[in-house]
Amino acid sequence: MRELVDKAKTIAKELLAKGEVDLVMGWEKGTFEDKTSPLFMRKPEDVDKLVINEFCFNSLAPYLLYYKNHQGKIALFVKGCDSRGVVRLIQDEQVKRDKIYLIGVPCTGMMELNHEGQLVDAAKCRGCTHPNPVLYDIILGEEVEAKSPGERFAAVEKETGSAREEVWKAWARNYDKCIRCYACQRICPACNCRECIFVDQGQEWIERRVDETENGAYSLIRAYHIAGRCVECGECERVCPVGLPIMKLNKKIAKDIEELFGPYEAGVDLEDKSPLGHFKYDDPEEFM
Amino acid sequence: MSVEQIQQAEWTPKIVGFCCNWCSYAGADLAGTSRFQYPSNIRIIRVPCSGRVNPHMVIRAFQKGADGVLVAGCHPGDCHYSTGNYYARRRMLLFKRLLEYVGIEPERFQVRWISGSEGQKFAETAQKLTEQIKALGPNRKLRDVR
Amino acid sequence: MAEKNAASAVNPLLPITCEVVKIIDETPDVKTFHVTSANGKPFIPMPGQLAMVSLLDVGEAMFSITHQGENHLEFAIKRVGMLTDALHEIEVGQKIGVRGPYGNGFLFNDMMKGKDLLFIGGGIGLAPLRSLINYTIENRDDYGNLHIIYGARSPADLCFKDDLFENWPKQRNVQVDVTVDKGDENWKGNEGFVPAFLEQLNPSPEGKITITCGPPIMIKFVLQSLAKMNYKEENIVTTLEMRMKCGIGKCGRCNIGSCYVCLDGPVFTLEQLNKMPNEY
Amino acid sequence: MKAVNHKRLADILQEWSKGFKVVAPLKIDDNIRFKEWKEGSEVILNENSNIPPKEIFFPQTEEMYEYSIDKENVEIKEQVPTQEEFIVFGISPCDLKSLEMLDDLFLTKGFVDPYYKAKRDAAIIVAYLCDKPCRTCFCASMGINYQEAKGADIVIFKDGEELAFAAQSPKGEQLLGQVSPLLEEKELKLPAPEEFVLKADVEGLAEKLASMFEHSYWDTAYEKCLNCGACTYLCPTCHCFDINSHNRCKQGFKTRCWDTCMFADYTLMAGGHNPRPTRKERFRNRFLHKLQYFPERYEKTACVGCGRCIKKCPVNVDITAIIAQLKEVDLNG
Repeated sequence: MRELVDKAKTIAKELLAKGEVDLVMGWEKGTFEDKTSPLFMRKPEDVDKLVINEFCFNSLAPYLLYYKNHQGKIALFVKGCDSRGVVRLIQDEQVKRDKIYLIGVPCTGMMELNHEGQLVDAAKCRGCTHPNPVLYDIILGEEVEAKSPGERFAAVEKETGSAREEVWKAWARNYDKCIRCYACQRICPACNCRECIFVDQGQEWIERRVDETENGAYSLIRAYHIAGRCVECGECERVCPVGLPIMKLNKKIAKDIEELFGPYEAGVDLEDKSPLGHFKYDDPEEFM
Repeated sequence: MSVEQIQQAEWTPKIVGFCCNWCSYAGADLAGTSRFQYPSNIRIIRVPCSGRVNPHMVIRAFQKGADGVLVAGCHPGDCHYSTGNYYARRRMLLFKRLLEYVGIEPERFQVRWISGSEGQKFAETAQKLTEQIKALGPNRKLRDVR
Repeated sequence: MAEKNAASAVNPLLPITCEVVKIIDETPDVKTFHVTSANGKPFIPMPGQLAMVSLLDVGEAMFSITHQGENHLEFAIKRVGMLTDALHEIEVGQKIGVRGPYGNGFLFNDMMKGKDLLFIGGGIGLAPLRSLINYTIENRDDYGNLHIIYGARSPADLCFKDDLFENWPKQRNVQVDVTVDKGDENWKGNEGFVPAFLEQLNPSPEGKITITCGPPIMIKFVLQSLAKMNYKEENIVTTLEMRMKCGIGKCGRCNIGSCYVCLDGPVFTLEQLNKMPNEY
Repeated sequence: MKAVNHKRLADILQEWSKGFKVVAPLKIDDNIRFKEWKEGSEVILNENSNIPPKEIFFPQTEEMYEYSIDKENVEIKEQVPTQEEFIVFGISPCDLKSLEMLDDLFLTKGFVDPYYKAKRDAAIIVAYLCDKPCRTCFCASMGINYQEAKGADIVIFKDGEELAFAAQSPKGEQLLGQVSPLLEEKELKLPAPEEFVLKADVEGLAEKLASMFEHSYWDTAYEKCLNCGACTYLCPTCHCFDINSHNRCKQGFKTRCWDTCMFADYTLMAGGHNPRPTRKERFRNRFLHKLQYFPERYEKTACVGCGRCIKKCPVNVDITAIIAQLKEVDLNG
């Protein structure tokens, strides 16, 4: 991916110089070589800091929510999963398509340091089905092959078979770890409610107490709130400071949606209807 | 005997039933007026439509001490608002699978279509649900134990 | 063990159980609550100090103590949120929790002793001023003339009508001027906003300390008017409000710069405020 | 010097746990958390715990008092903050330093927090000197020598296979006495100190920041921050809390829970006014609090350089980079 950076810089500089957009979102080098941080470019000279590499984890789509009332046009770099996030935001009418300019980055997969300090394929990219942006105005390079699309639901499949009590114990153990920092919610392109029932207090849906019951309710309901909207980018799991397997729940729901209501991937097609936003008369009724 | 044991001995299940105003609630009513016997373990909360039932309400019920939750609505095609229960059907299906996935017994959360004329069915459902949950014992998962 | 008990006896986060002994309807959305504990007053506050009032099952919030009687404290509370809504529903005899007193109060230094005092209040902003007005009336000889300028949106919204029209004007060397934004058919007094009214009255800044409290927008324009009338910023005193949880300078949220409003405030001179970050 | 092979650490903890509750950084799945040590628990030293040890003294959720209400009366039952002596094992020098800041906050300025005090007074501190700094560490820049632990009752460090124990207080002597049969006398020394990857220079920064509140630096610096609470919850010196009631009919209890200045409702008042309405004000407050307000109030920078926020920030907001940028800002520009 690194070879794309020169072209990316040229495009970003041109967009800013011509005044076609007044803000370009990209990435800059972070604290270490294997870290990047979102970069907001407003002047052509800001573009010099831009990097594109296998550490550009952050989806820039959620930032669009902060610029809903922005006057001008905003350009942003999107990998495959990021572009799906943008599609979701457009579908939810959070941003207007004509107010954004998408620069597509065909993504060869992210890399991260494992515990032994070796660079390995990032966990969040496992089972990625759309390494190429699904929506863009310009694309930086040749489209790439998905590495392991067949493993989309690998995280869920492993689970089946254990006894119910064991399964619950494992989840309860996870709920015990959650500190409710809401990083998973903040980073999520599907979480676009203007007021979040979890973060904005003053309502009684959830208490601030951190314990098994409140954390359990938080995890389940957050997963459910993004049912049919989750673009499976895996950012929530990546940013979790205590390493909870958040994507397991999201993947489980995505898998069930496929099984019950037919093939569906969120944020792939602008025309798609959300699986929980419509119905068929002959939907299954397995709970009867 | 510990508090837990006392609770165990005297325990009868608490079941929260979210009943659609237009059918299941009327069905429950009919069960009452027709003198069909059904266990008093079920506490009914009237909702305008099964589509009104937010999964968070189900979780909330479990948190606050329910041992089982029933969502009852009109038969597909009979919704007072024409399509509410179709949406509910999708929602509850997914949610039920999610609860099962994290290890909550599927019997604890059930969805049924009960019309206003099905007093008998309501009584039977309540009866069966109570028996199933009695067999499972008190719910501790997601429960607010404080 | 004795030491541990002593420590818990002064747990500053624990409320004292108090009883509401009287409720006065001031305006459609303001009520005054008279509160007393088993031993009379739960504590003896200084004018301008704050207390945490809690309905235990609803929540807890900071209010200024508007007056202290022989055996009770008074809180004038406007209905704005969840807790105050619930407080407006309670009846006499209700038990509530009170802890305090917190904050510096108006008399944090001797700047007011022997001076003439000009009070400028708007709406519920009279509540904290009232504690000081009553204090200076009780200690009449320590202070010069009192001039109270007060405004509210309408005649119905005037708080403490008994004080404004009966008790205070009767006192020696006390002048009370009241205005409303918009009068009704029975209103014979002044009409107009407080800042304009203030400029019209044009009290001389000579030897005066001004104490002002009210909605932020009123304060903003009152301060402009005062500046026009040559009042010095070190002689202007105001009170601030912030969201508070602990009241004892630990929970963090009421900071303005390195000041904690619950400890170092809520009373500041304009001189102090101008040195603080504008984040309140 | 008293020493024991590091493989026999469990024996020492076992011995201590007969008389005391021992809290140590334990491996729980992929996490390291300070939890009660039990036989078989795996202790991880020389790596920052995921959640700082402030949670021992100031837990994320802490019950303050119970209440019950009826028409006639309100009953308030304090959750008496008393605590038996207990051992905090394996706290690192930076985290130890953070307790000084929490002490200042909770124990001074007119009010003493009884919940914190009870636990703080009861704690016997056994500090572990890091073998070497991690790459996100910058404690040296915050004036901390990672090879000493002032205020600890016992200090431990590792030399090769051996763990060296040194008592620094009578309490520590006593504790070491308890395990003396397990300890041998050995000649051990600290490894040579290593260089840090990250550095930060806070010299004179608080004074500079005092005039930077309105500076245009803040207009763009905040943009990447998502306002989650990860940095503050993971920070060993962050101490803000919220007080909530947990109510069930007419009885319940009050808890205090960690809160963070990153959330919008933190300063939101009942009337709807919010002094810090956007991400910018909240971001600014976090850094000014650490680097200016806290030093002004307590004469210490509220950062110990543990690097947890750098490690875990979802968008790599790096406090050392921010400090460097702040130092570079031209006040006249």
